[in-house]
Amino acid sequence: MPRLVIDDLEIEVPKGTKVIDAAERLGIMIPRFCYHEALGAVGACRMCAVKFIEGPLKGVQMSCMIDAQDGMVVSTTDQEAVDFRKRVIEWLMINHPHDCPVCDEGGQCLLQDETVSSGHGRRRYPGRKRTYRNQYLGPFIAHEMNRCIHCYRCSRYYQEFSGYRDLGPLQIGNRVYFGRFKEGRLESPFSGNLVDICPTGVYTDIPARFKVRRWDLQRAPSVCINCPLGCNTIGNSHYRAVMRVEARMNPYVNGYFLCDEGRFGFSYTNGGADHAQRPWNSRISGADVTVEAALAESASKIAEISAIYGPGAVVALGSTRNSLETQSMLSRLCRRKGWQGPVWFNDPAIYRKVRSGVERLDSGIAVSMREIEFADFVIVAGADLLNEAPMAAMAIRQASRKNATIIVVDPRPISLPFEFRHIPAAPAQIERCLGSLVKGSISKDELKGFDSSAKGFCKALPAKFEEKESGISISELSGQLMSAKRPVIVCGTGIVCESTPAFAADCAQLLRESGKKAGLFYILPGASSFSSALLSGPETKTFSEILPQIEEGLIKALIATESDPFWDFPDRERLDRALSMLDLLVVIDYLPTETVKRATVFHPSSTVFEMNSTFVNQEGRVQHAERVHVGGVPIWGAHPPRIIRNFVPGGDHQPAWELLWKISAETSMLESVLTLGELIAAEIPVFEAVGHSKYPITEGRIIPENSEGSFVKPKASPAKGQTAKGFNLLLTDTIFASREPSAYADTLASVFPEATLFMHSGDANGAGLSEGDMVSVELELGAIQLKLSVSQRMARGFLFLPRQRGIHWQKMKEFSAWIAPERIRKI
Amino acid sequence: MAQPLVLFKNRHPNRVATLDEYRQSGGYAALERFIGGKIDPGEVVRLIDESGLRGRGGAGFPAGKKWEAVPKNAPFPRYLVANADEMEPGTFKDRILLHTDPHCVIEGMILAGYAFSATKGFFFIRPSYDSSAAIMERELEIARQSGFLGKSILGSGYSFDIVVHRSGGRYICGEATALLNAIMGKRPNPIKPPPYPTEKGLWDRPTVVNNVETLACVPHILRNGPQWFKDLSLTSKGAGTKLFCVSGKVNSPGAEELPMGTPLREIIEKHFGGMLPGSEFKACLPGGASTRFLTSEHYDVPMDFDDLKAIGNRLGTAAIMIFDQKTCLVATTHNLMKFFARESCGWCTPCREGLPYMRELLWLIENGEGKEEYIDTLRSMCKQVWNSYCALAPGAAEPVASLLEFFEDEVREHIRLKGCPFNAKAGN
Amino acid sequence: MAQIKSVLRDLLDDVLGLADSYAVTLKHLFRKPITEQYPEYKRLFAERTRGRIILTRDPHGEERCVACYLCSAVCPTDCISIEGAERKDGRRYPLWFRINFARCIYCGLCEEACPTLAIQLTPDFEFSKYGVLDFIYEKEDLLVDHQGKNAEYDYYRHAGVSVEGDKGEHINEKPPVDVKSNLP
Amino acid sequence: MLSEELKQELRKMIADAESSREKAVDVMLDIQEHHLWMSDEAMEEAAELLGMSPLELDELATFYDFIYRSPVGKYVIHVCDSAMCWLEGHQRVMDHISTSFNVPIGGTSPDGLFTLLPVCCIGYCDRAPAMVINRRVYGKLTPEKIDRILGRLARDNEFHPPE
Amino acid sequence: MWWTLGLVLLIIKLTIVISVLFGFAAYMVLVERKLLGRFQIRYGPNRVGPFGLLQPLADGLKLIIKEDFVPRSADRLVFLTAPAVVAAVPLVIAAVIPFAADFTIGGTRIPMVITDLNIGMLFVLALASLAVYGVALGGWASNSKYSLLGAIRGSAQLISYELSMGLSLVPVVMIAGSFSLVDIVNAQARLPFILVQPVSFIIFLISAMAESNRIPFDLPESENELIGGFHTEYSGMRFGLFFVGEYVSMIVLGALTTVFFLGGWRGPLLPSLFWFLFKTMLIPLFFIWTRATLPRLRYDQLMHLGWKFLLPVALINIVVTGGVMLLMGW
Repeated sequence: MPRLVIDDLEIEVPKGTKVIDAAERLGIMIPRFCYHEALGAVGACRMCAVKFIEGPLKGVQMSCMIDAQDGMVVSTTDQEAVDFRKRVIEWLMINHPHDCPVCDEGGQCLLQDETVSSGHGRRRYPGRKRTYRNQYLGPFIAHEMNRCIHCYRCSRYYQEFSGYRDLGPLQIGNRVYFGRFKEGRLESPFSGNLVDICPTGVYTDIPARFKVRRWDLQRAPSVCINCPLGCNTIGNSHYRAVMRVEARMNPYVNGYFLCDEGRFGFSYTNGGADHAQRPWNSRISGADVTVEAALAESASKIAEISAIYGPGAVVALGSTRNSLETQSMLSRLCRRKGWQGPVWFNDPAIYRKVRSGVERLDSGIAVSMREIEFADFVIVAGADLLNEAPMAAMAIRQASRKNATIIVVDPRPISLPFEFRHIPAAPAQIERCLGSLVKGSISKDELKGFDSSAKGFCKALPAKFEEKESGISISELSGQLMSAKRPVIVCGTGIVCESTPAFAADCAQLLRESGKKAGLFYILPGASSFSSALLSGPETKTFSEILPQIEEGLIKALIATESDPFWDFPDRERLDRALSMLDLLVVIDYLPTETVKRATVFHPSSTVFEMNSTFVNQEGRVQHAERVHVGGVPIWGAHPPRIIRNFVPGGDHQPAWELLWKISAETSMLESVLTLGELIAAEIPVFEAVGHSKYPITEGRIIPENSEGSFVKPKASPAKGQTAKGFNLLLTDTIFASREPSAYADTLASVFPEATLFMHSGDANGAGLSEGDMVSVELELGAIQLKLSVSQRMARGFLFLPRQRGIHWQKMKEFSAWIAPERIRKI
Repeated sequence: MAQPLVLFKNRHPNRVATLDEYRQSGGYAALERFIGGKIDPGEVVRLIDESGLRGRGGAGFPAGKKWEAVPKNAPFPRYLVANADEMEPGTFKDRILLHTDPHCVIEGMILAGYAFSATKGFFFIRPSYDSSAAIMERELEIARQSGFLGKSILGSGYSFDIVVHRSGGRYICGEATALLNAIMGKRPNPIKPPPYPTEKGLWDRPTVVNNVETLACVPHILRNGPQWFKDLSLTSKGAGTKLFCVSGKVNSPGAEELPMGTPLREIIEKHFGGMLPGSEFKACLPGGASTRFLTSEHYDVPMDFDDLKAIGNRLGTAAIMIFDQKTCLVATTHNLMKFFARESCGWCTPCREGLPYMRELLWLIENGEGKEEYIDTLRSMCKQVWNSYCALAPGAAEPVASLLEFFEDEVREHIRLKGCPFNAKAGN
Repeated sequence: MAQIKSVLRDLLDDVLGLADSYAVTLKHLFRKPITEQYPEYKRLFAERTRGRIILTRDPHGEERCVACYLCSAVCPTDCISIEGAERKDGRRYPLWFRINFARCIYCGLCEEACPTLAIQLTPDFEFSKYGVLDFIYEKEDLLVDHQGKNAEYDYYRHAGVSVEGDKGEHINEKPPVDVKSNLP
Repeated sequence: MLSEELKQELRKMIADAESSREKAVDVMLDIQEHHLWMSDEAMEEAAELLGMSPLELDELATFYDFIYRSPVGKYVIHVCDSAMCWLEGHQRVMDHISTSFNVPIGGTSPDGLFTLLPVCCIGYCDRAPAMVINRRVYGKLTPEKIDRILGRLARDNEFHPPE
Repeated sequence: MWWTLGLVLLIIKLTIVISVLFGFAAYMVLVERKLLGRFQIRYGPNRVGPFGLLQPLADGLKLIIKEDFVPRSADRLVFLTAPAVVAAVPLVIAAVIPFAADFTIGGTRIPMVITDLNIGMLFVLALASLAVYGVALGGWASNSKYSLLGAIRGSAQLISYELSMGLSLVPVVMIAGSFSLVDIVNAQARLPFILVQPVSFIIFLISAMAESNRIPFDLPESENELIGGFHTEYSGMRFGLFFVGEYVSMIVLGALTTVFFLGGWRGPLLPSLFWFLFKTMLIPLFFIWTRATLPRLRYDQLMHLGWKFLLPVALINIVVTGGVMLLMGW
C-alpha cells in the first residue's frame, strides 16, 4: 500500500493505483481527456500532467501513466505543470471550431470545462483551422469531426472495450480522423456510449439533438427496466419530456456503460414524437373521464362483481415490468380481497424456469456482472446475450479481454463481440453438453471428496457429448475448465428446457464443491421476474391457465396492471374472444397496448421516470429509481399556450400501486401497513434481511446466504433427433424490438431488426431455400411473411422466429410449433 | 592512421558483395565458431557487452544490455527485428551498407538471434529501399541454401529464419515500439514501456529491435574480439567504427566508414572533400534531423556519443547535414519541422498539434510575418514538447531549440526585415 | 484652557462646515434646473442603452439566434424561455422564443451571453401595458428585420459547421481533410 | 475485383505469416502492383483475405505513405522534399515535372500516366535532389535527366488505364 | 348662552385650525418636493395641474383608493390604529397654540387660541412624547423585522431628544414665568426669545427636527437599510396618515418654535395672523432646506449628539440663564 502526498494531502492507495486516481480519491480532479477508468491509461492527451517533486520520479509527468509509489510528493498546482496543461489546451484548441452554441455537448463538455479551468481564453495561433467532413453513423449518433481533440477514447472504447470493428482512427498526424470505412449505421448495439465517452461534441445523441442544455435538465438516478439486468441510468427531462437517458456508474451492474436499447428506448414515456401515443387520460369505455370518475367506476364495478359472483371472479394480472411496490400491492390485494392472482407470466414453462432459477440463487453462487468480468471461464447455456441482455455480453467481453475461455451452448446463430466457442446444441441437448463439460473437469480426487448427493449427481452426468458440426472437443474444453479458478455459468430461461435452470445451478454448485469460485448468472425475462418469482408460490397460475376459466365464464373481471396479454400470448384470436366475454376489464398502464384499447375502465399509470420505484434485477439486487419529473404531455414541439392554469396537462397518471389501492377501496390498508417499505416486507419476508424500515432501499441483494442446494439427478435426455420430417419453431427475443416498454419507443422503431426467420443452411439447402429469400410460413392460424436467414452455426431442425413488435407471430396458437417442410414456401 | 574498414571492407562501386567475397573476408567465421561450435549464447552477449557496442540507430543504447534484458525464462517464440526503416532525414548509411555487404547484416542478425535464442527474425525495411529489400531477399535465400539460416543452422540444432517485412513508409515506424505494431499489422503508434519489448514485444513475446548497422558490427566483434573493436575508436569511451553519411554543401557527399570519434573538421575536410567552392561552414546537424545544430565553434568536436553529449548534442545516426553561409537556417528549420509535423503519428497532443504550431510560426517568420513574441512561444514549446509520448516531438524540437540558441540573431533579423535576409534562397 | 480652545475651534469648524453646506444648497435653489422635459423633449439614447429586447437577423436575413439557451441560462429573473429546433440544412433556430417583459430587469446579461449577437437590447423603453400577458413577447414580436448593432457579423461564417457554405469554406478554415488523400 | 490468381497468391502469403494482419501492408502493396491503388472494393476484398474489417485495414492504408487510397497514375513520382533535397532544389524538380509533363502537384496527369506527390526523406541525401518512381529511386536530378527518365517511361509504356 | 357661543366659537376655531393644518400639510408635501427639486437643480412635480398644484390632491386620491393591506401575521388592531395616533397627536398639540392676537367683536374678546391652558407647555411636551407610540406600535404590530427595527430606533430617538427639547424650553419658562403659551408670547412683546436665548433656540430646533423624524434624523424609516422602517408594511391611506402626521407635526413644531422663540403672532404693521403663519412656515422651510443639505446621521452619531452634546449644553444653558436672572434681579 504505497503512501504518497498530493497537494500536501497524504493518502494511502492500493498498489497499482494510478496517481490520477489517487488524486481523485482525495477530491483533486486532475484534468484529463484520454484517461477513463474503464478504458485505462494511454497517455495520448498529455492533459493530466502534474509535477513530481519528490520520490522515484521527478519533474512534469503524466499522472495517468504512473502508478502511485511510496514517497511520492506530487503537486498539481506547480507552475510548470499548470503552464504545460495550459499549453496542451492551447494546442487542442487551435483547431477546435467556434461552435459551442450549436453543439449539443455545450454545458456538459469536458473540453469546455478544462479550457475554462486552464485559463485559456484567446486563440493566438495565427494559422487556419483544420476541418473534416462528417459521416452518417445511424439514427442514434451524430458525428461532427471538426470538434475532435484526438483523445482516442472513442476508438479505444469501440474496438478494445466493446469489441466492434467498424469505427476507428484513419490517417496520420494532425489529420487523424475517427470514423467508419463507409458511412452507415454503427454496428455496435453499445454505440450510445460514444456520446458519454467523448470528452467533447464529436459524437452527440440524436434523439436529444438540439433540444436542451444540461443545465436545464431535471436529472435523477433511475434504473433501466427493459431487460432483467437493471442497468443504472440517469433520467434527464425537460419541458415534461424525458430527453435522454445516460449511463450511471455502478461498478457491480453496468459499470460506466449502457446498451442502445436502454439508452434510446425511453420515448414511450413521452408518448412518442407527437405525444399522442401514450394514453394520458382515464377512460371509461373509451371516453375520457376524470381520474375520480374512473376510480369510482372501477371500485364499484369490482365490488359489484365480487358481491354477485364472489371475489374469485376477479383476476389480477401483473407483469414483469411492474415495480416492486406494484407487485407487492397486487399480491396483498389478492390475498386480502380474495381475488385470483396475481398472475405474472403467460407461459407456464417460462414461469417454472424463472421460479426454479430464482430458488437456487444464493449469495455464494450468484455473481454480478462485475464478477463476470473477472471470470476466467464462462459457459453461456441457452442464452442469446446480445439480444436478451446486451450488457451481460459486454461483461463477458471484458472477461474475454482478460483471456477467459467463453463457451456458448445455444441452438441459435449467436453472434457476440468477442471470440467464443459456439456449440449449437438443440435445447434438449444443452444439459447434456453442459453436464459432460462439467463432468470432464472434475478429477477423480475431487470426486472422492464430494458428499453423496454431489457424487451421485456427478456420476449421473453424461460422460460424452458428441458435437460433430462445430468440431469442438468437449474434453479439451473440460481440461481448460479444470484449470479455471473462477468459472461462471450464464443460463438463459427462454428456449431452454424446464429443468435446465436448476441443472445449471447444480453444475455451478458442483464446480464450487470442486474448489472453484464458481458463479451462476441467470438471464430472466423482464425487469422484475425475480421479484415476481419471490411473490409466487406453487399455486400461482399463469395466464394460459387462467384463460379457460374466462372462457367458461367463471371469471368476470380482469385487472391488468401494466400487463398486456396480447404482447406474448401466442393465440391472438382466442385471447380476443376471451376478453370480450368479460364483464369488466380494468387496465392500468402507461403504454398504448392492445389490452388498453379493449379496457372497460382505463387508468393511466406512471412510468419509471415519473415515480419513485424499486426493481429487483436478475441477481436479486434491489435498486431504486427516483422520480425524474412529474410527467405530463410534453411541451416539446409546439408553442406552449399563453394561458394560466393550475394543472399539468396529461398529469393524471399515478403510480400503479396507488391506483390499485384506490380501486380496491381497501381503506383499512393503511391501518395495518404504514409505509411502502413495510408493505413490501410484509409480502416478501426476505426483505426483512435488507432492512425494510428504510425505504427506499438503495443498495442490497435479497438473496439468501445459502439456498437449499439439492442435486437433482439429471434425467436421461430424450432420444436425439426427430423422426418426423419437419422443424421445431421456437420464439426468440431480439434487441430493440422484443421487450416492453422499449419496443414502444419510436426512437427505436427505425432500428428494429428486419423480420427474419433463422434456419440451418443444411436444412435450407434441403428445402431449396437460400439466404435472403422471402418466405411465407404457414402457422396454425395463418401465414406470415418474412426474410430467411441461414446459418451453419445453429442447430439443425430448428426455426427461430423473433418475437418482435410488428411481426404477427401470434398466429402460432402455442408457444412453440411444429412446422412441416411444406409449410415454408418461398415467395 | 589508415582508415580501418570493417563494414565497408567489401565495398565495390556499383556492385553488391557476394557471399563468396564475404566469406573470403572472414564472413560467417564467427557464425561457424559460435553457433556451429555451440558456444553458450551468454558468451556472445558477454563479448558484445565488453566491446562497448552501442546502438547505431540513434539512441546509442548498449546492444548487449538489450539482449540481456530478455529474461532467461521468457517464453518462446522470441523475435529479433532488424530496423532498416531508416527515415531520419540525412541518413542513408543502412542503404549503402545493404548495397555493399548484405551478408554482414545477415550474419549479424543470426548471431544476435542466437544471443537470446530468437526463433524468427524480421527485417523491417522502408518502401523506398525496395532495391535493398530485393537484394536482402535474394541473399537470404542464398544464406538459407548455404545452411546459415533456417532449420538447425550448421547442424547446431538452433533454428532461426529471417523474413523481410516491407513497411508502408512512415517515419514513426523507425521507433522500436511503433515498428513492432507495424509488423503486427496494427496502427504504428509507439507504446510507452513498461512492458519493454524485450519482455512483451511482438504478439506479447520477447522481442529485440536492433539497427542494421549495429547488427552488422556483431560478427566482426565476435571474430576479432571486443578489445579490437574498442581500439578502433579514436576516443577512449567510444568503440568501433561508424558509418558517417555526409550530405549538403560538401564536395563529395556520401557515406564513409570512419573510426568513432573522428573530429568534425577531419570528416568534412579530409574525407568528404571539404566545403563546396564559395561555401563556408555555417552549421551542421550531426546526427539527422532530430539533433541540435553544431556551429563553427564546434568544428573540432570529436564525433562520438559521449563527446557530443558533453556539448548537449547527440550523435544520432551520424548523418551530418552541412549548411553553408548562404543557407537560411530559419527556412531549413521550417523544412525540418514540416517533415516532423507531417510524420507525427497523431497519438499525443504535443506532437500532433504542437509541431504544426511551431511549423506555422517558423513559416510566418520566414515569410516576414513574424512577431517578436513568436520567439518566446517557440522557445517555451521546445521545452514543453518534451512531455510528449515518444521521442519524436522532443527530437523535432531540437533543431528549433538550437536555432534559437545559436542563431537567434538570424531569427530576429527575419522579423525585423519582415522577410528572409537570404535573398538568394537555396532551393525554395 | 487649551483643551477648551480646541473644542471651541472644532465646534466653530463644524458650524462653519454646516453653514457652508447650507450655502451650497441655497445657491442651487436659484439655478436653472437641468431637467429635460419628457415627453415634450425626447433625447436621443446611446445605442447601448438597455431597453426593449429584440432578436436580430444576420446579413443574409436569416435568424441569428441558434437556440443555444445561454440567454435563458444567464437570465437572473428567468424571463426567457426557448425551444430549439433544427432546419433541414442543419441550421439551428428557436422554434419559439419567449420573453416575459413583466419579469425582465433589462440587465443586459442575455445580450452579453449571446454568442451570435442575436439578442440585443435597444434604446426603446416606452412600452407599458395594461395586461400582464401582454408583456409576454413571442418570437414574432421580438424578431426584427435588421442586424441591430453589428451589421456584418454572421455566426455561421465562423462556426465551422456546414450550414452556410461547406466545411472549410468559412472564415479561417483549411479545406477539409481528405482521409483518402495520397499526399503525405 | 481481384483476380482469383492474385487472391490465391495473397492467401498463400498470408498463410505463411505469423498472423494474418502482419501481411496487411504486403497485401496492399501487391494489390497496388496490379491495380495501382486501393479502391474501396479492393480494400474490402483485401480485408476479407486478411480477416480484418475494412476499417481496420483502412486504418493502416491511410496511415502509410506508399499505400494509395485515391486513384494514381501508372507511375507515381514521389519527389523528396526533406532537408537536403529541399536545399538542392526539390521545388525546381516539382515545377519542372509539373509543367513539362502536365502533372498537377499532388495529382495525376490527364493521360493517367504520372502522379506527382511529395515525399519525406527517401534516404538519397547524398544524391539530392531525388525522387522515387514506383519504388525505384532516381538521384541528382536535373531537368534534362528528368526529361530523359520520364520521357522513356512515357514512351516505353503504351499505357491503358485500368478498368 | 355663553357656553353655546363658546361652543360655536370653539367649533369654528377647530374647523379652521384643522383644515388649515391639513391643507398646509398637504401642500407642504408639494412645497417640499418642489423645493427639493430646485435644491437639486430640477423641477419637482409639475405635471398635475399648473406647476403641479393639484399634485397633493392626486396623491391623496391615490392613497385613498389604494389597497389597504394588512400583513397576515400583523397584530391587526394595533396595526390599524397606530397611524391614527401619529396623525392625531400633533393636531391635539395645535389646540394650545395661540395663532393670532386676541380678537374683539362687540366688546367680546375672543382669544385666538382654541384653549389657553395654563400648563400649555407641559401639555405640549407630554403630547409630543405620545407621538412615538404611533411609530413604536406601528412598527411592532407589523410583525416585520424592518418595521420593528425602525420602531425601536424611533423610540430611542424620541426619548433621547425629548429630554433636550424639554430642557431647552426651561429657560423660556423661566424668563416668561408661565407655562401658558399665550403668556409666553406676551412675554416676548419687547424682544423675541430667539435673541435672548439663542442657545435654547438652536437646541429646540434640532430636537424638533429629531422629533419629527426628518432628515438628517430619519433613522426610523431610513429607506436604504430598513426599506421604510416602521411603515414598511403600510399601504394606502394608513401609510398616508403616517405622512400626514409627519407633516402636521412639522407645522406644529414650526408654530411652537414661533410661539417659544420668534415672538408668536407679534409683528409690525401687518395682521398678527399673517405674522404667525409667516413665522410658522419659516421653520418647515428650514427643515426642507436641511433635508436637501445634510446626510442622515449614523445611529451612534445620533445618540452622541443627543446625549453628549445637546443635553449638557441645555443644562448649562439653564444654569447660565438662572445665574443671569439672579444677577439681573428678574
